[in-house]
Amino acid sequence: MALLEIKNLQVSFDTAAGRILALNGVSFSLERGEVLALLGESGSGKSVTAAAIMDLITDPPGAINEGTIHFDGTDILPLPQNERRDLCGSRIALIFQDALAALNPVYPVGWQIAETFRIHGRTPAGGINQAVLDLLTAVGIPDPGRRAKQYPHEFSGGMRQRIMIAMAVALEPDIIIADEPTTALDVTIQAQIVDLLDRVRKRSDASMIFITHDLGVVAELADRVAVMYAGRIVETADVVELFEDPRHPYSNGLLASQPRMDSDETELLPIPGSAPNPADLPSGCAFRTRCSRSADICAKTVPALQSMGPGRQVACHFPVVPA
Amino acid sequence: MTETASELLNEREAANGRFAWFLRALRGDPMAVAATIWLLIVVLAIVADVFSLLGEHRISLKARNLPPFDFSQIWTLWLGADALGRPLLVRLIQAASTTIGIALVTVLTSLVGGTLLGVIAGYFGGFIGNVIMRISDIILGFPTLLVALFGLYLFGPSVLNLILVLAITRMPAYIRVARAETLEARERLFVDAARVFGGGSLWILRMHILPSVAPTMLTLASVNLAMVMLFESGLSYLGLGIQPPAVSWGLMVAQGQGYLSTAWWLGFFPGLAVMLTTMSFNLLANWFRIVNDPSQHWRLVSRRR
Amino acid sequence: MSLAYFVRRIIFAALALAALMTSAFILVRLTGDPVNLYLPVDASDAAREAMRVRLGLDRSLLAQFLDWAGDMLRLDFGMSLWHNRPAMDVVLEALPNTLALGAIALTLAFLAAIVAGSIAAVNAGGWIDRGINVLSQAAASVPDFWLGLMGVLLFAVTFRLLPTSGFGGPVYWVLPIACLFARPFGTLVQIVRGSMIEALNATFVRTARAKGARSKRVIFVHALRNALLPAVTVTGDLAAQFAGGGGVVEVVFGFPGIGKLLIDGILKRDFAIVQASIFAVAVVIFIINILVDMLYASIDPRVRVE
Amino acid sequence: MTTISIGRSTKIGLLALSLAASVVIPGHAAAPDALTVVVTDEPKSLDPCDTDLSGNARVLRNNITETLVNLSPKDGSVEPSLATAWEQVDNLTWKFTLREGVTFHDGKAFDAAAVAAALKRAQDPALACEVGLTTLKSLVLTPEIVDAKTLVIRTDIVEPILPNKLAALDIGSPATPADAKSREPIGTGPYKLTAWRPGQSITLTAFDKYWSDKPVIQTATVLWRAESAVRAAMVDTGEAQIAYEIAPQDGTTANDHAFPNAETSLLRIDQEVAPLNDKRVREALNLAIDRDGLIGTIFHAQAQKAMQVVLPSVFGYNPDIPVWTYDPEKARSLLDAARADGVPVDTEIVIYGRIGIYPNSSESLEAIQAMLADAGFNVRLEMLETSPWLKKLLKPWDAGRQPSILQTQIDNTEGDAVFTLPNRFTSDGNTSSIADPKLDTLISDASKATGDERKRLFQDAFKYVAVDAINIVPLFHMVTIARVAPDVNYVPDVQAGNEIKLKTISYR
Repeated sequence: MALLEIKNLQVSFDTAAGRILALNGVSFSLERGEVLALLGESGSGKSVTAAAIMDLITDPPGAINEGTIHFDGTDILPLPQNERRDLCGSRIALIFQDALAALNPVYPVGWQIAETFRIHGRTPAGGINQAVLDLLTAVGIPDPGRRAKQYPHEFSGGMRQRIMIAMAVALEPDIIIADEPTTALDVTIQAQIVDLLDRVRKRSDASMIFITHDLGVVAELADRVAVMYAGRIVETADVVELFEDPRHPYSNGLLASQPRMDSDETELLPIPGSAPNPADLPSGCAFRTRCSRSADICAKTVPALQSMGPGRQVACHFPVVPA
Repeated sequence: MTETASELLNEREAANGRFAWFLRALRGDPMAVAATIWLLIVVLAIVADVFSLLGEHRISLKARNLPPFDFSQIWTLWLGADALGRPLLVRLIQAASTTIGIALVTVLTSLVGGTLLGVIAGYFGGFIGNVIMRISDIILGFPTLLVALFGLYLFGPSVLNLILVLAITRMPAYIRVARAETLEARERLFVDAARVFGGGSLWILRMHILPSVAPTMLTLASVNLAMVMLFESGLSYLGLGIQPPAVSWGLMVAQGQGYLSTAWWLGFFPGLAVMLTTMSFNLLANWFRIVNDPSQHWRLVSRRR
Repeated sequence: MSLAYFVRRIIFAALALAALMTSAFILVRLTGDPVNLYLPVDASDAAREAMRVRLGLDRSLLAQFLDWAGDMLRLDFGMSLWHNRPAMDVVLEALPNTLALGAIALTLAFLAAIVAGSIAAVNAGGWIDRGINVLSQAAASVPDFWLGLMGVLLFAVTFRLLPTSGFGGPVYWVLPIACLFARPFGTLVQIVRGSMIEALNATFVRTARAKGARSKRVIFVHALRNALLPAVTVTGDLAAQFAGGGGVVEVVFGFPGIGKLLIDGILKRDFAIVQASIFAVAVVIFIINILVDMLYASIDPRVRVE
Repeated sequence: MTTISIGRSTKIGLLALSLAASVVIPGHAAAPDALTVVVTDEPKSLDPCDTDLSGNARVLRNNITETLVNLSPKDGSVEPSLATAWEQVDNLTWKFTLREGVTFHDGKAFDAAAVAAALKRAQDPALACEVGLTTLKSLVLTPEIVDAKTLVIRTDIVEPILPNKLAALDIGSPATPADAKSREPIGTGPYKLTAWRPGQSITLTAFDKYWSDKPVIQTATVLWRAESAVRAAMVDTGEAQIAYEIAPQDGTTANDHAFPNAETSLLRIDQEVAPLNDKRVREALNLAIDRDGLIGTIFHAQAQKAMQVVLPSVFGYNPDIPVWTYDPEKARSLLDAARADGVPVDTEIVIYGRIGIYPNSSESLEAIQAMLADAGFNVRLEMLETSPWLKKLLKPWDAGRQPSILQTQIDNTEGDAVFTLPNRFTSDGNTSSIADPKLDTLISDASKATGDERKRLFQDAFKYVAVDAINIVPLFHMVTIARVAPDVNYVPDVQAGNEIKLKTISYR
């Protein structure tokens, strides 16, 4: 039994232009101790997936129409709101992309970390204050006694993300969901944060869903990858397999459009066109308008996610065949 | 999420035309619809009055303080008659053109003046900018009603003075906002780009600064329209605004005050008219703000609320 | 907010006050000669001239100004012609009434607006929200003097529950407070609702929810404090407006506050009263602004460093 | 923290609500010896020498301070008060015998010295007392103390009606400062001032050493409210027992008493400017106004159509001047005749009104404007606040001014035509829009004359103003309405405009 099992998740939003489907039948699972990367362009539904797990879809305008999310054997979607809240923060934690926006500007950071303990009524052995200081030390913030009393705007971007991480791992959750945690940071800081995340995860042996569009980070952290496009998962694979042998044309395109250290190819091949308008998706396979392999059938039927080897699924009528 | 919604919205707008979009957005806000209907009625009534379609209404001391809701009378008397026997409904309509006319001219004056001064202060800064801002601070730092009151005593109550005094007391708010918006716009990349390409100050102001300042200023103006109406009513009520025989809603309330216990309708209906009209302007301003803020658009069209 | 900041602020305020008082001096003297108002119609021209001389109105504007400026520096605002007493005494009698009236009305409006605005924001789009929206828009749009008159008609004349007007025990305060309450309440509800919706959609609120915080905590601990910031600013502006007296409302209820005093002072060309009240109002507004800044800084740590 | 504040605010809100609900005032049952009177304005000074303004006089006159003599409300004759007897010794000398056993509220004895001091004070130009500036104007009175109870007053010119004039002079205690106005009047009257809370109220309490009958009412409170409807309602709600200046539309109940207030409303014609310099045009103005239509609607039903500017009770009133009839046809033909003679009849004429000069003042002018327009006049109405209105009332006027008529009213509480005519209708009068040597002589002769000749000359002068010159559009002898609670025994008389005779009031 997987720790987290998502099946056929459908999430919609009402906008001025009509109802759009942000997630359209997303299914994947996460094993204990596993790091799963959700890979895709912005707007492909990665963050919505995280929001759905954390019960952060604002209704209205958003709504979860179908699907199940099994956590530790229980479908958590039908649970009363307060029970879901109890899971959040204690067993599933979320780290946001922009730590400045994600930290409350009017409270000291130490208070905000301590709040996690207070919300869940946990008092660690040495007391909450000591636990906060320990956490700050653990995520590499110098002089934690002084820094804990400071406000978010008094920290640098990297430091703020460290605080977010401290907050997320405070109760040693089973799953850490990191939603593009490094996107807003300088390149040099990015590596430190990825490193830190890896460290704290391993410390508590948590699972992690790592949402990103950065293939480099995926390669460094992930065990498995799920590639998303226009609200669907188009390919899941072991990280090594995906990098060596992408099957979906979109995964293939993603890899080809980024420089790689392990390849001699110097020419980059960008994917033509841009991400489709979610309110006005092409019929059939959403990727067909940008796909060199598309044929008539692609406009008629949506390709189902089909197993192609162990732990590997692809949704394409004409998958790339390994060379 | 919201960003994507706004992106596609712009495409839609381009496709369907702005007007159709407005109509659709209006449909999503029943209060805005009610406000629009009320304002349309008021405007139609004023137009009818301008073209003398309401008939002639002479002073008739016999019909003095005729009570309202006597539907056996001619329809103009359905809201009763005033202290000189003129149909209250017709008086209300005549007062509407004064009240709304003054509000519109005042807001337009302070909008144009305030935007210009604010943009100048923001774009050029320097000594002149400082002087403009300090003077606005002083005016703004003092209760608007008192400043207006003072001005009207100084220059005497007349329509022109009323407009000037209200426009000047409201102007600093526009100056402040326009300056802040200009400072922001000035720093934006495209202005730099324009500068690199050799655009003169005037060109930059006209092509880049003004268009980016305009939406905020218009929103401010729509809020102010309501505020100015309230101020005008208050001043006329105190006897400093519109003077008889001219008539405005505020003045009608003041005149009706003497009949509070004998003919309540004389003061009640004009006050109600002020409230409904002010409220309509406020509601439309609200709606206008949402229309101009793409992240709020779903409120206007969502079927489930 | 360092000491230097305060000193700078006080210096600027003093300069602004000096400019304000000077312009008030000049403007007040342009509003016309008080002599006709203070002498009976039948008084002879000689008597009129004698009064002008006695009041020093026959001298050049410059001479009058120098005298006046000297008095001003000694905080001497002169005698009120109408009240026949030192103007500042009269003003200081009226000021507490106005401040109490404004403070009560504004505090009630602020608190009620936070409750109503938060409820509306949490239920954004629902019928409760719509109800609060209509109510607050109506409150923000109602002319206060009209509300006062209708209140008198209804509660004093018809039902005889409250006194018609005047000044005295708590019952005399109910209607004026209710009238002054309406507009700030309506305005603040709109603002609280807007900033609350914004705060509820802010990422830090999502963080709080992701941490497992339940709705109450999210709303009251995380969103509300952030949403208060604009409401505090606007309340400060409103307080400054109220410091000048509930203007029209004070007139409607014959409430002996600074607004009525100033309006009467202008009507009666009572220069000393006008100047003393303007001075008092300006000082009060200055203090209110400082208080609002301090309050703001206590709510928003980001302001403190600047 | 914020959670708590919400809870607290809800509580405060509930508290305020319950407060509003619970503090329902159970009627304002007044004590049997307490009375509340509501007037329009707060008194200005309460100095005994400032009793020309009704606001001051109502509180002071015959309540706190008293005068040497009173005028009878019935016929205007002079009655003793603080003086028991008086005689004219010669043309320029009067002798007054003062009442014995009268003391001021501060314990000082009332004597000739006190009267002399009050007289001196009233005439001191530096104090600019209202009494000195109006009633005692252009008259120099020199007091001479014969003994404590005998005072001789010498005049610089012949003053046949000195006692009438002295009815306006309130006598304050010698302790009243001689060089400044007082806010704490000390008199000999039945009441002493106990409190003046500025902006709120004035309280009087009975003076236990009063020289005459002790009043029933022990405590009287004077309040002021600007609105007629509010004042009227206050009597109904029991907040007050007597309310003055009730507007005609409010004054229709059994509790409302109308009394003539010595005021005559009129429009003053600026007859020096064309087309108003043509007598036919001025006559047309008078004929175009439907006075009957205004009575009982905008003006009170008990107002009397006026033909001159004083009431019948005033010495010098001319009963033989006809009241103008309403004849718009004739007005139109007069205008046509004038137009034919080249008079610029179609020039715009301004009506200057004064806001609140009497109840419904702007409505009355709106109605009159419509009537004049119907008769073919080109009239515009301009309502003014008191200060700018005074500029139009008082000379000097602009030479190039527009033709205008001015809303005003003239009061005469002193009972003699000399208080009305000179300043308003002579060449050098500062509110006179007529400069006619013949009228000047007439008025000047009348002022000096006595007895029947004085009466005849004044009657001629009134006739000349109204009929020969047509300088005015007389409107109405006005009434004031007072609302009196049904359980209060008080019928306002002709002097109620200036005096609240508290000592005559009792509960039924």
